[in-house]
Amino acid sequence: MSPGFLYFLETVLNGLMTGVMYSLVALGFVLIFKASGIFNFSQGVMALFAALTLVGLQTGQVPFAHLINAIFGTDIHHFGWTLPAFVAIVGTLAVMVAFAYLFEKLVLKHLVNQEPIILFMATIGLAYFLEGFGDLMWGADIKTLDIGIPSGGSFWLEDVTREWATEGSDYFGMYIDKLDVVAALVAVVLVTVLMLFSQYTATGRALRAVADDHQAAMSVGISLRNIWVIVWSIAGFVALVAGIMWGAKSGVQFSLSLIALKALPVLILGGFTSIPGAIVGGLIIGVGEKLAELYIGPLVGGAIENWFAYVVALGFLLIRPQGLFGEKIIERV
Amino acid sequence: DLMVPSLSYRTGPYAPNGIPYADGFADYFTLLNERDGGINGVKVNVVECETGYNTEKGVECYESTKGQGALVYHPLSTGITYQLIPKATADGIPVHSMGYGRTSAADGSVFEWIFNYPGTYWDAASIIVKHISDQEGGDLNGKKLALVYHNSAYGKEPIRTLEELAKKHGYELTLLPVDHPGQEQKSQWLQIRRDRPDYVIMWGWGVMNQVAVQEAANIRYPMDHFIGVWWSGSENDVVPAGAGADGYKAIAFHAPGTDFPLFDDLKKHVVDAGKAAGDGSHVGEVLYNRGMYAAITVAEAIRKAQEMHDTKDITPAQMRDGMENSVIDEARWAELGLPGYAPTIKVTCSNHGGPGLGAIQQWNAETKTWSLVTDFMEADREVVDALIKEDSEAYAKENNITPRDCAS
Amino acid sequence: MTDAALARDEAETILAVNNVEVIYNHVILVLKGVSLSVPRGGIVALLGANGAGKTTTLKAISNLLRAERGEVTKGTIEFDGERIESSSPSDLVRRGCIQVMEGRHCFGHLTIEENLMTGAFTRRDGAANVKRDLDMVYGYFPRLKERRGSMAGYTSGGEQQMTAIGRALMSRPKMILLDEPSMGLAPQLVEEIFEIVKKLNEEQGVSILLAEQNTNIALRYAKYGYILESGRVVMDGEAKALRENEDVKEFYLGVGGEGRRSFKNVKHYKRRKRWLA
Amino acid sequence: MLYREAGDFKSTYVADMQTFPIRGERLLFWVFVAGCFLIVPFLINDYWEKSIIIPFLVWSMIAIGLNILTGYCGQVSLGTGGFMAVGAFACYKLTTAFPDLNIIAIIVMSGFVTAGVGMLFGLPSLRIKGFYLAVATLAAQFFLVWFFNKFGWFYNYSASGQITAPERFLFGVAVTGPNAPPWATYLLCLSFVFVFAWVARNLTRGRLGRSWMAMRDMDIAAQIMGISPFSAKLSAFAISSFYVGMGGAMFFAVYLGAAEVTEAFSIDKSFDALFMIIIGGLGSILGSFLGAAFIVVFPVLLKNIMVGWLGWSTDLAAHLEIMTVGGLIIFFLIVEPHGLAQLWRLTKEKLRLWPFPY
Amino acid sequence: MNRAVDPRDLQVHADDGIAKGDVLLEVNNVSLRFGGVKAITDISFDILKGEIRAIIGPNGAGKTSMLNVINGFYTPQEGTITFRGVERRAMRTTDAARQGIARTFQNIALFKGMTTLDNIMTGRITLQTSNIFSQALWFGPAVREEIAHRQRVEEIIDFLEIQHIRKVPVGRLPYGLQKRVELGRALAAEPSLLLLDEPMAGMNLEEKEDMSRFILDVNSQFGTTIALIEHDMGVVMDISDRVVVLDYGRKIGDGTPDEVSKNQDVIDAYLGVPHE
Ligand SMILES: Nc1ncnc2c1ncn2[C@@H]1O[C@H](COP(=O)(O)OP(=O)(O)OP(=O)(O)O)[C@@H](O)[C@H]1O
Ligand SMILES: Nc1ncnc2c1ncn2[C@@H]1O[C@H](COP(=O)(O)OP(=O)(O)OP(=O)(O)O)[C@@H](O)[C@H]1O
Ligand SMILES: [Mg+2]
Ligand SMILES: [Mg+2]
Repeated sequence: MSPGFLYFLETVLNGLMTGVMYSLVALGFVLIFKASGIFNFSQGVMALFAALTLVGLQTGQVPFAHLINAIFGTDIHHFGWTLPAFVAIVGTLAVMVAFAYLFEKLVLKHLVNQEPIILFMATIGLAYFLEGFGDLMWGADIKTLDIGIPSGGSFWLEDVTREWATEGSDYFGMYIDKLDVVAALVAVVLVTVLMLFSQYTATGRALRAVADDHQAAMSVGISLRNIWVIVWSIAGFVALVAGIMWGAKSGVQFSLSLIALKALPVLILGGFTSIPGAIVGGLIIGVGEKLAELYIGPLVGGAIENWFAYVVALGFLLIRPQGLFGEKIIERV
Repeated sequence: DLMVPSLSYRTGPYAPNGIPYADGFADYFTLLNERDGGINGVKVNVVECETGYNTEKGVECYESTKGQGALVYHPLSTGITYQLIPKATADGIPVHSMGYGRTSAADGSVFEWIFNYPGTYWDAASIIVKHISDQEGGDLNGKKLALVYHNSAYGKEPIRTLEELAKKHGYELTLLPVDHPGQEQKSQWLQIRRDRPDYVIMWGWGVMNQVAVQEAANIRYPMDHFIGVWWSGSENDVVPAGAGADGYKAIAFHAPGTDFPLFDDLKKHVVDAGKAAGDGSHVGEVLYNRGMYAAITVAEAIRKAQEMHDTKDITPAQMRDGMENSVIDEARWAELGLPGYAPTIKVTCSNHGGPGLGAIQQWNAETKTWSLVTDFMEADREVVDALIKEDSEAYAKENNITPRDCAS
Repeated sequence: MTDAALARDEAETILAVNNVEVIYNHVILVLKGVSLSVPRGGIVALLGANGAGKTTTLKAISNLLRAERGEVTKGTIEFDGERIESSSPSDLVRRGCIQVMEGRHCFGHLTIEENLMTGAFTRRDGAANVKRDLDMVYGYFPRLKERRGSMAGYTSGGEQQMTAIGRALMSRPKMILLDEPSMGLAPQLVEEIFEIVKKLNEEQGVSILLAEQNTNIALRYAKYGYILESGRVVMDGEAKALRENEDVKEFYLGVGGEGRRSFKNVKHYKRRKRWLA
Repeated sequence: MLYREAGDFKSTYVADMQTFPIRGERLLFWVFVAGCFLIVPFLINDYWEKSIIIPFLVWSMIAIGLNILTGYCGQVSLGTGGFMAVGAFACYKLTTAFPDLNIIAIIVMSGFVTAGVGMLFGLPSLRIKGFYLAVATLAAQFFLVWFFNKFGWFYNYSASGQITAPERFLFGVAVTGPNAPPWATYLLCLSFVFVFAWVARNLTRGRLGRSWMAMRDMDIAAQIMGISPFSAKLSAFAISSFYVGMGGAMFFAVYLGAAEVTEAFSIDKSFDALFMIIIGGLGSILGSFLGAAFIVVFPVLLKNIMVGWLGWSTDLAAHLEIMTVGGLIIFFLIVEPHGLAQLWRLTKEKLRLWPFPY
Repeated sequence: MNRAVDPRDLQVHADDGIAKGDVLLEVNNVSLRFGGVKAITDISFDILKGEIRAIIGPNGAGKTSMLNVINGFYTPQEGTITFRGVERRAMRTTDAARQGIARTFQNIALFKGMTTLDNIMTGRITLQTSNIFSQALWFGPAVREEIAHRQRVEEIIDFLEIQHIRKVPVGRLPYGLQKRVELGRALAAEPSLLLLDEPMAGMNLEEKEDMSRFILDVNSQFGTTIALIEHDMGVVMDISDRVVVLDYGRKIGDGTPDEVSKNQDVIDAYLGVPHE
């Protein structure tokens, strides 16, 4: 194979992997949208918050240390322990569930049956709040997240692919980040489980009913409160997974919350309501933007990935306005 | 009181960098106040204002503090600097964008109130190229250099200089922009992996740095051929990448670390006394030291102004004079408790850009320390000065400014 | 009343609404003290003009008001001997009281069958029983069986109405609050639905509270009726008695002294009479 | 009693179509406007101008624009930042290319340029709806910012891509540039906002406004009524962008004075504008003002209280500030999902009924 | 008051040059399918100018779909529609509205965020012509036009006796009033053909009587042709001139109310019992 073709393959492969990383974030959006028709703006901040909490628990940081020190004039920062990754993850999950419970109790409960844009706005309020809260709780400095996921390029793939190149070319093998591979595996498992859950269980059906019509769902005895706590907890879990993957890549810091923006084109391409859509959408966007950046980018000066992703999504939307796998928009009178 | 505003950012996407800087800035003045009772007996009042690296908030900070007798502004963001250049000029308050901001502000005859010593981005770019050339035995012909940069005003700064230098040295330059915030750089690094440039230069900030260092480590790019500007060379940028970051380089205009007598005073009078701005954990970090460096330039300019105008409570206009005549030579650095910390600073009427010297520092992942690996080097004045002149003349023309006569 | 009498009364009344007042949006007072009761195993009709507050009353009972920014500000509601003003709608369904909402409210993106299955959400008596009830509903509404795989959003108005009723039946309720079941249904089907209601009532002892505009048929099937005007009960009585009442005849049944009026000849004049005016 | 009306009887339709049907309220409004034009200019100082009032006015303009699109026509847009950039760059290019052109004309022309661009990016709305459209409009945001950042022509090939507003005069007084006196920039912005708020009010109460609202509330029914989605949606995009463009031009020329596209017109701007109209009230001109006030003024106020008065450290204050803003957004939504404007209306309604509770 | 425009002149569609009693609309062999569902199968019938034509049939028979075909919302796979002598199969709904077809909806489709007045005013949008600048500045033609149309709308409001809810957002109105507002909105367009989809569903007798009266008055006063879907046989029998009966997408009867109600197919499929 010619190196040019191998480079192309490499780009596609890496695009797919990047796409999976986007999907992890998009998945959180889909879950909440599917279950309540809410476009959860705070998904990115939730990922950040989860990652912060994970690192904080793992390294034994004292929450609100800054505030406590400021008020009481103390000087505490660490409990002096370090927790094993697994324990910290469980602890973080507990925090996310508690968070889901509180959010339902304090906010969502009061906003039943409101228009989608109002609920959207509430999640923006939440994003603000959580952003300040996360910083206050764990501090704004950058943290290293290490729960032992392998990362770095895979030698194995490099060795294997080097053989493929035509004799004499100085091709040195294909690159793939091990972290991405782990993320892809996790994503596949996650999507499969969530898809089965939503299609084949009574709770899954109830989720979809709630998204259609809050009031009618209540009238048949679906408890909005429970459904929402469940869904926001799951979304919190997905946010944690996304936070771990992205946090391992770039450290845990505020910017982590901005990955939500990369998930949005994935979301509309796959469809707001479709779990497999999140994956397929991610793959298409990932490949599309990488190819564009590498093959079109140099012609126009680069950094076109960001908007190109949206243009790809837009192109698909013009053909299918509800996204590839989204629920059909019912137009009837 | 001497009022010194500190436009800091302890929140938002760049907080991890803003915090140590602001701490260093504040702690130095706390030290002066605590140890010496201020500057020549007058206490310094540091008024911190949170900008979140956001232009509008920066303007608000400027407006709210300027009435209180602010002596000099360190905007700490390219965007805010550009806002303040016309405003502060009109208001008659000096702005010191130390190693950032508008490069051509180095031309003091056009930018009367704006300072960017001890060096500009164009200095930095040329010094980095010089270092590369040194490593390559002085010949860059046919070499490939890539610039990975934050796709914004800041990141675009070195391009013109690097292009000029490419003409001069005959290397080939590839430009790789990265969009804010820079979490996703796979394309850029795949391209680097394919093109195999001999050196990669980086103009990044915030999460972009961390990801770039991580990706470089992932593709096993030789880290000592990867050189960042001084805003891409702090602990924050390399620690997340762990061992992979070992050998990464960055330019600096002052030394890292706490290996100076001043830090003993600092520990005694500030940190241990519980008066530190932060929790003391950042002391000695690159950006902490940079904040401290900024504070020193302010303090020294104040001293100079006091001396020149024979008054203790100086005005912003007097402060400007003080800055314009600042000299911190090696002896003075030693006196300050920082022998060998940084090269001589000298500012003049026509040169607000200072000496334009820089050294290369390198990261040791094992000891988790930065250390200088070269001497302070001079920028390629020939190329840089011409560019500065061109740009400042354009600015003067656009804004109807008649350059001052600095000769007299 | 003696304790024994009280207890008996309680046993006989499945739903008691006492002097309920409802306010929307903190400012719009809609129900101004409504009281009514439904005997166990009875069919009670709630009649009244548009906007009288029938739907509001039903929603107050099933606790769906809060979702519309409405609030019960006064009065008590008892179901099956327990106060329910503060229990959640899902609680109520679990206890056996379910509402069929006015205007269908099907889940548009779910198929007809999935819609019906959501009705069984609160049930814990096993898939087999649910399946049996599903067949029962299909028995009642063969048209639904035909369209079982269609998305409810695309089905006709009448099909949606059947779905909504069928969905409520799937919860095996003790009591159904039916809001305008006849709306938009073909005459034949209206009769059928009321027959089904009657059958449920007789065979399974389900109590029914029925808000209905079609006074004629409602009073034929109900045993007792309340007439609501502007948020107040203005008249109540045995269905038979109501049917005989001159006012009811004139305004709700359309039979004047000389038999049924033709719609063609009704004079256009302000006839609206208010009992309380 | 402030809000006592003697029955709502109007003898002519003109009277019935008035913006403030109650006499007292009308009077109050005009007194307020007179105060803004005649008294405030004498009181205003640099801080109030640059930090509070100008941003508030400029953002009000932008919020009105977005409200036309989102609040009235129901098309959620997240491209506001990009459209502001179009206005700003149009303004910059026009001012530098035609040094003698009047600044008022320049701002209005920037609006027209943006209207054209807005229509172009509004085309997908004919097919895409709801949140899909909202996300799709981000394409405009990212593309436009990239575009202006990329091509040197737009920033006259300046070294870093920054644009700086040259000084321009109106009646001999500087209104842009660092030497403009606060009262002059204030009056310029105020006049613009006043006139165009009034225009927006006119547009929304007439045929065009009704066709937008019909599209918003039920697009299919609107079509069946004969309202063409093409002209309704695209006109909303055009007029909305017109406002946003003028806002962007003022944002750059009058408020900031210098801007760099990736920072000044980032996606945060798009979100801010959306917050404003939702918090203020969708489909309400008053709401646009209230929302702008909330998002612009409130954080400054909070900051001044926490840092200025209470003397808390800036980072603590910043964290608490953002938490408070977030918390308040939620709080207001729970109290009144239809925004501050609706809250205001309800308060008036209650006042009117007072002392009778219902 | 400025009365440059006489509201009477605005009655554009009512006089469509077709004499009373001639064919206004003709449906020819129309079939409509949704995937596997046959909503309408080969149906033909006509509507004469000035008559009240009822369409009845069991639920899901395809009545609403028929109206949707007539006003262009659905495009039938086969067959044509001839309206005012123009034959077509597909057409845009906006064009249908401009040619004078207005309708109400089975599931109320009012503009919920707007007041009654504004809702009815939207009915006149196709008749308004003032340009955007005079609207923006609210002067001259725009104001005059607004007032002229407003007068017409007020007449409709008076006619429907909904004066008291003029300024109420329709979302808060009870069902029956919403139906009436919807009728008002359709009337405001001054259509030559008015399609009513179950205008009396969910009303009590008294309200049905009112609604019947409105329909009859519209028909006789403005000469508006009306096609009406209704399940209340009493109403249908009393007010319609001719009735077409659908079942499972097929036509099973067509004729005067009397004829239809005696038709055995109709009784079996729809009425259940012979009516009256
Ligand atoms: N969400 C709401 N907000 C404000 N007012 C409301 C709301 N819902 C209903 N109302 C008002 O409450 C009154 C009673 O309404 P309700 O729907 O209970 O009447 P109804 O008897 O069911 O009438 P219909 O026969 O038309 O269904 C009406 O005047 C209506 O305007
Ligand atoms: N857009 C659509 N997609 C799929 N099926 C449809 C669609 N519109 C209508 N149908 C189907 O076509 C059939 C006829 O529907 P239609 O709404 O015309 O019935 P109808 O006669 O109006 O009944 P009703 O009296 O219950 O309103 C129904 O079975 C319905 O499910
Ligand atoms: Mg009702
Ligand atoms: Mg129908």
